[in-house]
Amino acid sequence: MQTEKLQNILEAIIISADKPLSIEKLLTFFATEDLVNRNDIKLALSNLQQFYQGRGVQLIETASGYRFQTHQDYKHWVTRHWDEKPAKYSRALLETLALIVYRQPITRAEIEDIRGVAVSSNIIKTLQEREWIRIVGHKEVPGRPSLLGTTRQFLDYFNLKSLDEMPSLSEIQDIDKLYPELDLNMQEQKTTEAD
Amino acid sequence: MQTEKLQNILEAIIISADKPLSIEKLLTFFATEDLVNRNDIKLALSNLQQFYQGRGVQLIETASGYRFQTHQDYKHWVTRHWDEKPAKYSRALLETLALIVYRQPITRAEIEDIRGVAVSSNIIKTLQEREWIRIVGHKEVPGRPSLLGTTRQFLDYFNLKSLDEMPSLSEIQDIDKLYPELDLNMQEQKTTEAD
Amino acid sequence: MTQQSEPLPHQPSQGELPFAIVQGEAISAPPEDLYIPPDALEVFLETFEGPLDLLLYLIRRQNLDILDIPIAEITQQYMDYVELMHKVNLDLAAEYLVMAAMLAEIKSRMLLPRHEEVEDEDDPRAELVRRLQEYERFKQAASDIDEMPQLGRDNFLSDVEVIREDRQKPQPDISMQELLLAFQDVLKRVDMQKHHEIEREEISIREKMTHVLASLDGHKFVEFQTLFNLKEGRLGVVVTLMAVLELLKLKVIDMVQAEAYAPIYLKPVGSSE
Repeated sequence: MQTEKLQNILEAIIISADKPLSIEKLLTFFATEDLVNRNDIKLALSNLQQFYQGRGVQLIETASGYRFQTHQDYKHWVTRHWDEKPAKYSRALLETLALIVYRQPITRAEIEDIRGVAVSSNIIKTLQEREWIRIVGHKEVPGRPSLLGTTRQFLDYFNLKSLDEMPSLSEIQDIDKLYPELDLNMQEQKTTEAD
Repeated sequence: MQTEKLQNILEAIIISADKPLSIEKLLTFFATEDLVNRNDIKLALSNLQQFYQGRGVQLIETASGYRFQTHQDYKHWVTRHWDEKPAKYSRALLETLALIVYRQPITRAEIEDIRGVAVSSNIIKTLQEREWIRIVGHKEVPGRPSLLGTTRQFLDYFNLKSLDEMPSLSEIQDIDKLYPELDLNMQEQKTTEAD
Repeated sequence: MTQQSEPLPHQPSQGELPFAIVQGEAISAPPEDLYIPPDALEVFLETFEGPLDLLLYLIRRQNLDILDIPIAEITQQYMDYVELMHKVNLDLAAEYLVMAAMLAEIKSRMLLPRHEEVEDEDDPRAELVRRLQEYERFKQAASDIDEMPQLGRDNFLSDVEVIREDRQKPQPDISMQELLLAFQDVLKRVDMQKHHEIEREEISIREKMTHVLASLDGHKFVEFQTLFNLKEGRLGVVVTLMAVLELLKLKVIDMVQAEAYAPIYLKPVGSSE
């Protein structure tokens, strides 16, 4: 099949899909007489990705495959489709998620140990309902507590192909970055810069 | 606003919209300080249309506004989304249908409000094509959204004479008793089934 | 915002720096004359995710080296804050008190005379430092994760019109059980947010609402009485009436009557005259 035609077909297929499509999955859209192989698809996808560079939409590859999505630079305008702003996650939830991401498989007690406070069951439940985490096994200690790990959906949500793409755990940080909500530029206060 | 930026924003807005958007409607996405007027939008849209000339998707203008659609030249391949679908509806579709059954007449926004996530226009379309739901009226609020209700065909499919024969809420909550043979090991099934 | 009737009686020892700007208000570890709006104080104290977080803040605030914590001073400050939380009746998690005890213990051990050859690991602060450092890394990781672009918040899926071939596609089957399970799931989720009452009677009213709306569709006016089917019996008539009333309440239909005792007509709201 002609390169340009293949690109257009893939563009039409992926843009009308409601989930990411892997190369294997994309192959099933073609019949033998279409004469399309994995490499053709790979090449066409990479051309398409280049083509959409710097535009309002992007073709990205996540853990489950390729999908089109709007570029984050324009979220300010795109979110006006909906009356409500997406919910902000609490720090407790994010810290719990961070521990599961970087220390998986991990038990709830281990999370509590590092954070120094109890983890509410609502946080675990919310993360499970979002399908970002799941129980991956049980620890062979008394009570056989669940071991928690992240899912492929988590990677898909955060535009990641694999956990390797997560930023590495940082070294010790300065305080302004750690407590942005407190506006701690203590000596000279910027008076009205907070939103 | 810079032409290219405006084009990207419009591209992102329209491609993530579930319905055609008129120029008036598109104008509402911009604030005064964005310095965008009708003519800027018209020009940007016409550039975008040109840009998508000869590609897998095109930006078309319908009676109610601008919408991206897959190019008909590639419908043969795009249609395989539906061939390929396992003979199973997504969770999202079932939940949407259930809400229409029990809360009719109901608008799409109300369904989204209860489910807490957006309902894709394809779900509504699939249910309409199946002739299980239909538009029964319009709610007199801004935008005059459609009110959805179930049809005769829906009742026929489930061999019901009327919706009265649907189980009541309390019966649903005791679903295990209602269908003892089910042995609700639905958890595993739920996780493998893509949405 | 309610003004506290008396100044907070307790003064933390380090008063020279404002400890935060909360909702635009400077909160100092309070000077004599400052009245702290209790709400603002609560916001401030609630920003801590636990004792480690609070300790870390106290250390970082003074640019202290985490490896060389002046334990007596930090313990004092920590206790001040815990007391402050207690004063404003903030639900004080037990963990804060456990930490207080731990700090007190470290402090007392540090007061004991030490031998020259004592190694670093024997520093009673070592375990605390290790935990603080470990916690700090994940605190940072959490804010890094929050900044990563996320689907549904920063990026959105494409939703385009699909031109497809007009061929018969296989229609999935669904069972009543599946439908009910899906509904049960929605209900479970809704239960957590708000309570929705869905009664047995209501579904027949809702179905009737759909019927009434459908029979008004395309008509300018429909006479009220024609909506009732006497074959449905007394209950059917009542249900129809309730459906009409519900639709009126929702402002989906209008009811008009030219004069008293004249026939009553219904029409969809907004339909052209």
